[in-house]
Amino acid sequence: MTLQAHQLSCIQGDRILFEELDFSVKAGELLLIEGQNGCGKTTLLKTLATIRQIDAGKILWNNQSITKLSDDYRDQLTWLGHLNGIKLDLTAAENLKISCTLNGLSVSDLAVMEALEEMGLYGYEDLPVRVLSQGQKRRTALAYLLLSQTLIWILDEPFVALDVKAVKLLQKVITKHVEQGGIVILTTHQEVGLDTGRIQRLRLTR
Amino acid sequence: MTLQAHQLSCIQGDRILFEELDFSVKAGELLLIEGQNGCGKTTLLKTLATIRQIDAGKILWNNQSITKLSDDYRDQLTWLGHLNGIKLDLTAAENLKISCTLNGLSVSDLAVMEALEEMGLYGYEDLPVRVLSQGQKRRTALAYLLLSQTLIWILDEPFVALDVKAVKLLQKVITKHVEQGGIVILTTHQEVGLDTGRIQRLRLTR
Amino acid sequence: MFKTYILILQRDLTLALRHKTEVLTTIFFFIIVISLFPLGVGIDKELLQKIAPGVAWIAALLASMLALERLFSSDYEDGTLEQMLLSPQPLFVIVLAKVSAHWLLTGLPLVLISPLVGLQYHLDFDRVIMMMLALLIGTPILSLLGAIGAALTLGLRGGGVLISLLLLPLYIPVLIYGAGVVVDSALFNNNTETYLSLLMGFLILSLVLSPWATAAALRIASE
Amino acid sequence: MFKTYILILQRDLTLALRHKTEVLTTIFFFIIVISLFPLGVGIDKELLQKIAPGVAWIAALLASMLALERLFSSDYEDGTLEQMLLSPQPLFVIVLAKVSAHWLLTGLPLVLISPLVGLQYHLDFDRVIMMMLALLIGTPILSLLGAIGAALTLGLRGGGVLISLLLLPLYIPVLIYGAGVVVDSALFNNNTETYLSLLMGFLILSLVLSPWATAAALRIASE
Amino acid sequence: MRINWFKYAAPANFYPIAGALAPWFIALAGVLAIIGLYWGFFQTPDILTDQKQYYRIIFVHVASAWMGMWLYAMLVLWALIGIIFNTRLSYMFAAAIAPTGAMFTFLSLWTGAFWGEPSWGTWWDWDPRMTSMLILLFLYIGYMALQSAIDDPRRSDKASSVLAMVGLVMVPVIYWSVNCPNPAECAALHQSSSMEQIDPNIRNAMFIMVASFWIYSFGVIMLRIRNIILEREKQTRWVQELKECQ
Ligand code: HEM
Ligand SMILES: Nc1ncnc2c1ncn2[C@@H]1O[C@H](COP(=O)(O)OP(=O)(O)OP(=O)(O)O)[C@@H](O)[C@H]1O
Ligand SMILES: Nc1ncnc2c1ncn2[C@@H]1O[C@H](COP(=O)(O)OP(=O)(O)OP(=O)(O)O)[C@@H](O)[C@H]1O
Ligand SMILES: [Mg+2]
Ligand SMILES: [Mg+2]
Repeated sequence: MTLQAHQLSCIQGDRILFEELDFSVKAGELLLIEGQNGCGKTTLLKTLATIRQIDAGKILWNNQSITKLSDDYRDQLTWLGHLNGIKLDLTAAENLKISCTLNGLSVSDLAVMEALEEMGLYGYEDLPVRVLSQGQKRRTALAYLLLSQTLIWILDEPFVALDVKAVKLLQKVITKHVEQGGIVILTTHQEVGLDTGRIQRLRLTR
Repeated sequence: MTLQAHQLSCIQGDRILFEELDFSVKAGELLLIEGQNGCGKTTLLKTLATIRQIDAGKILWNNQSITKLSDDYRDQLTWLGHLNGIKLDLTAAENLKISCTLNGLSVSDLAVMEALEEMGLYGYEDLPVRVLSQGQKRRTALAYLLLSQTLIWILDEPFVALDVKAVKLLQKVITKHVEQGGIVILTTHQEVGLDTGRIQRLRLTR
Repeated sequence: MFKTYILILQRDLTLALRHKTEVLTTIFFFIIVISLFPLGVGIDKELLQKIAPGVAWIAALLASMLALERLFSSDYEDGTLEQMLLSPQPLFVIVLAKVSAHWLLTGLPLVLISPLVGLQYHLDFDRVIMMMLALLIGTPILSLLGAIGAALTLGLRGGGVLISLLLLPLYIPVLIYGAGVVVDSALFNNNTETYLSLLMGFLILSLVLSPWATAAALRIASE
Repeated sequence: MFKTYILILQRDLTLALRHKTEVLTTIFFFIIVISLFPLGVGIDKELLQKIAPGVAWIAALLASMLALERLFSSDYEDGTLEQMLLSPQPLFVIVLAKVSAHWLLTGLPLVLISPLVGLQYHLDFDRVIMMMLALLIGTPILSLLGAIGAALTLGLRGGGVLISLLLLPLYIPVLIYGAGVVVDSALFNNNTETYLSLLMGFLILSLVLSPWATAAALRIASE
Repeated sequence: MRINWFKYAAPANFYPIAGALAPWFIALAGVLAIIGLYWGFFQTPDILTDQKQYYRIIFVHVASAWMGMWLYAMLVLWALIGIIFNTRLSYMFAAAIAPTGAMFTFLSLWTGAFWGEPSWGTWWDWDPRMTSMLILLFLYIGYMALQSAIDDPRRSDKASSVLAMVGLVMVPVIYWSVNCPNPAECAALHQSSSMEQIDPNIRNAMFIMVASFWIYSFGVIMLRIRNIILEREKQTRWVQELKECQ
């Protein structure tokens, strides 16, 4: 259960963001990607999530190329980007339900409600997400993490827009996933104390 | 030079966000609005910026109602919301230039370039903003603050998406504006040490 | 797989019904375009009868196309498309579900409203029936082909007009035979069956090919 | 004030020219719609001559409308509209600049391309000139009225279709007189001047009223 | 000797070859065009007296109509190869063919119109052959519009190739529906090309023109590919070391 990058390079336009990057993350590890604005963190995450094509080098999952594995690799993924990936015209509950079914999870209405409540959205489940505050929208997207059963989580600045309480909660969720043998790859500009022993830090420099 | 709120209430849908709020900010002061996700910070800022109508109560600028002052009040404002207010298909330089002219400032190309360089966008001025990273987009929007000559700045979570260096820079810019007798009203969830003596904190509670 | 189909279909219908205007406006667009013609062209009865099938089809074609722009772009903008692409469900099922929703929301209402054309353009009962039948078979083709165009232009500025540029030439066979059915039925040539089976053939062809092409285009667009 | 006008006009033109396709697609949309009609309606020469003015106007109307949707919505989505509303510049100047850009990018090209209709629909030289003249006066009205619709539907889902619903009825007078000019010039009734001065009147009326109405609608939409 | 063709599929290797060949192609095309036009205009009989001399437009008209159609086929072929083998050069070929194809298609419509004016008394009619040529022009334009609307070359290559694939399936359908608006009648009334009955003298002149157009297309496409290569590979070392870029 290892995700490895071999001599990975990313090019945007005519700018080389990084070249010949090597790293490997094992099950039960957290990879924190750091770096200045514009150093290529989002680009790296998108490449790892197969949303973007690989420019040069290889990404291996259990020693097999992820481009070859294709759907078999994607099935293991949960991706959360800058965009929340929720429909503004649906309610939080509907959104969560749809995410689950799309990912092949059968969840009861009760489980959905519990997840939303845990995320502090009690009383807001039945409003269209459009009217929720920035932080509440983010929480709706994050609620899926509570139900997700995939191994690899790729999270791009998940703490943005969250208040102190929500940040703590998310830290707990991430820590728990790592300790249960999951893999988490994330970026953040905030100092977040993730109190699990197995943090790898990867610093991208220009 | 005082911005005052008198018995201000905000109602969204059938939810009362806050009621009978009173505060006043004088020139040379910073008002930091705090509170959980969804407590109404953005709503309050939008009301202060006249982007949203007042539900109940009054907002006074130098003892005159801002609804009456209308354009005279708006001329003093700089607003920066969750949205960056920049065109993705234009370059950073073009965007900044347009913001300035729209606000009645005549700026030279040199001044524009300097502002962008100060914001760490050297070498990126001539790319369409669309391809910039999240943080670089935010920096483009913030560069306007360096040139703005208005008195009141209303900033909704300005530190979001910025890296450590940019956060420090922005803190300096804000501090300077306050010390020169400006008014800054902002929200943030991050702990930011704004080292100016005149900080007022307003905590919205539900 | 079937569950995913139902889920997405349901989702898109819910979204549309939450803004009823959207469904209604397609219908009204159709009605208005049809009603404008006599104003621009003159109200000669014979003339109107002659141009009725063509006008009805072109109005249907444009109405269906207008709603196409949002088919994937709203999912693209809020990031739900990324999530769909990463989901373990086969993409063409998702595409098919979205196309079905598009047809139920734009194609079907047009079929049901089309007798109005008959009234406004002095068509007799038989021709109205033929027109409804032709629209019933033809409009799904519009939605299916349209999905390819929508996927190809995803996230491009000026996508709306670009779609029409890509799609209108592809719609031509549907237009020719769709209008042909009605004209033919008036001439008592009794070739209507040939026309209808040709349309049917197009429908099957596009049903087989379009979801794959659309899925491929979506993958390309999101990269 | 004039500086703001130039600035916004320049900005919108730059944006459009950065994606040249957008301008070209409006033109091609017009051409394609015009070319579709004979396929649906039949290629009888007299018939085509009769419907030509109507078809040209309806195509122009639709082409201008399609591009309208993005008039304010792109500014709305990225927050630049908020900034414009808060700027000390009078809003109607900004609106007027945006409308001018819209006309330069959609209306004017249609006027220039319209002789093609003459070719395809067998119109004689005089009628083509009349048509161009009518379009030259009429298309700015479409842009001006269109701006009101675009502002009113700002940020609403399905705005594209909703716009057409609001606007098409308003466009009717332009359509009737615009097509009327051409038809009339063929009949040698010599009422063409009356028609043209009526169109001119509309143009002045909408030039005076529309920027204000649009500005008001924008304020409402952004609240 | 065995030639490793795949070696030339790399833009860096193709670039100099294209540069070397293009001028020759264009020069040859020019010579052939002069011969063809001279033959066509002065060495052919004035047989079609009822059409006066206008019929000589045929040498440009028909040749360019054929080129328009053939080049579309070439475009689709290269797009197909691109999708199957994922070679960058094939996409570039497809992209480079489109403007030339559109140009010839337009030329045939334009010359046709100039022919129609004196002989039919109309610039344009809705004859199936003309209509399908017009639609072909729209397809070319759609392809080019899509290509230029997408900034990322990788995406634009693939997206426009998917469009070309769709065209591959749809073009026969469109062509047929335009030619047979009434399917029942069409079965009986088969329209055939009149090339066999034409005077061999005229035919030969026409063939020279066709050859000239083909060679011209090759030359122009090579030049265009060179531009595309430069544009796309401008950050690579070999481009920066090129003489003409320094
Ligand atoms: C607007 C005017 C015209 C247009 C757009 C037009 C278009 C075309 C096209 C697209 C073709 C190629 C079709 C094919 O090879 O199957 C063609 C071929 C040809 N055209 Fe025209 N044409 C026009 C006027 C004329 C006129 C006035 C004549 C002569 C009376 C003419 C005679 C021919 C001939 C002889 C061919 C060769 C066709 C064959 O191989 O059978 N065209 N034209
Ligand atoms: N076409 C292009 N030409 C030049 N540079 C480009 C192009 N497209 C993207 N870039 C650059 O690539 C980088 C993309 O960075 P990315 O979004 O991955 O940054 P990030 O590390 O996530 O930054 P942030 O912390 O701001 O989110 C940016 O520096 C951007 O300027
Ligand atoms: N129509 C409505 N019905 C009920 N509640 C509503 C409605 N519209 C908005 N709200 C609520 O109003 C609040 C708006 O809050 P606002 O966006 O001002 O929060 P905020 O303090 O900026 O939060 P954040 O820190 O997440 O940005 C949210 O709690 C939202 O749920
Ligand atoms: Mg990022
Ligand atoms: Mg907020």
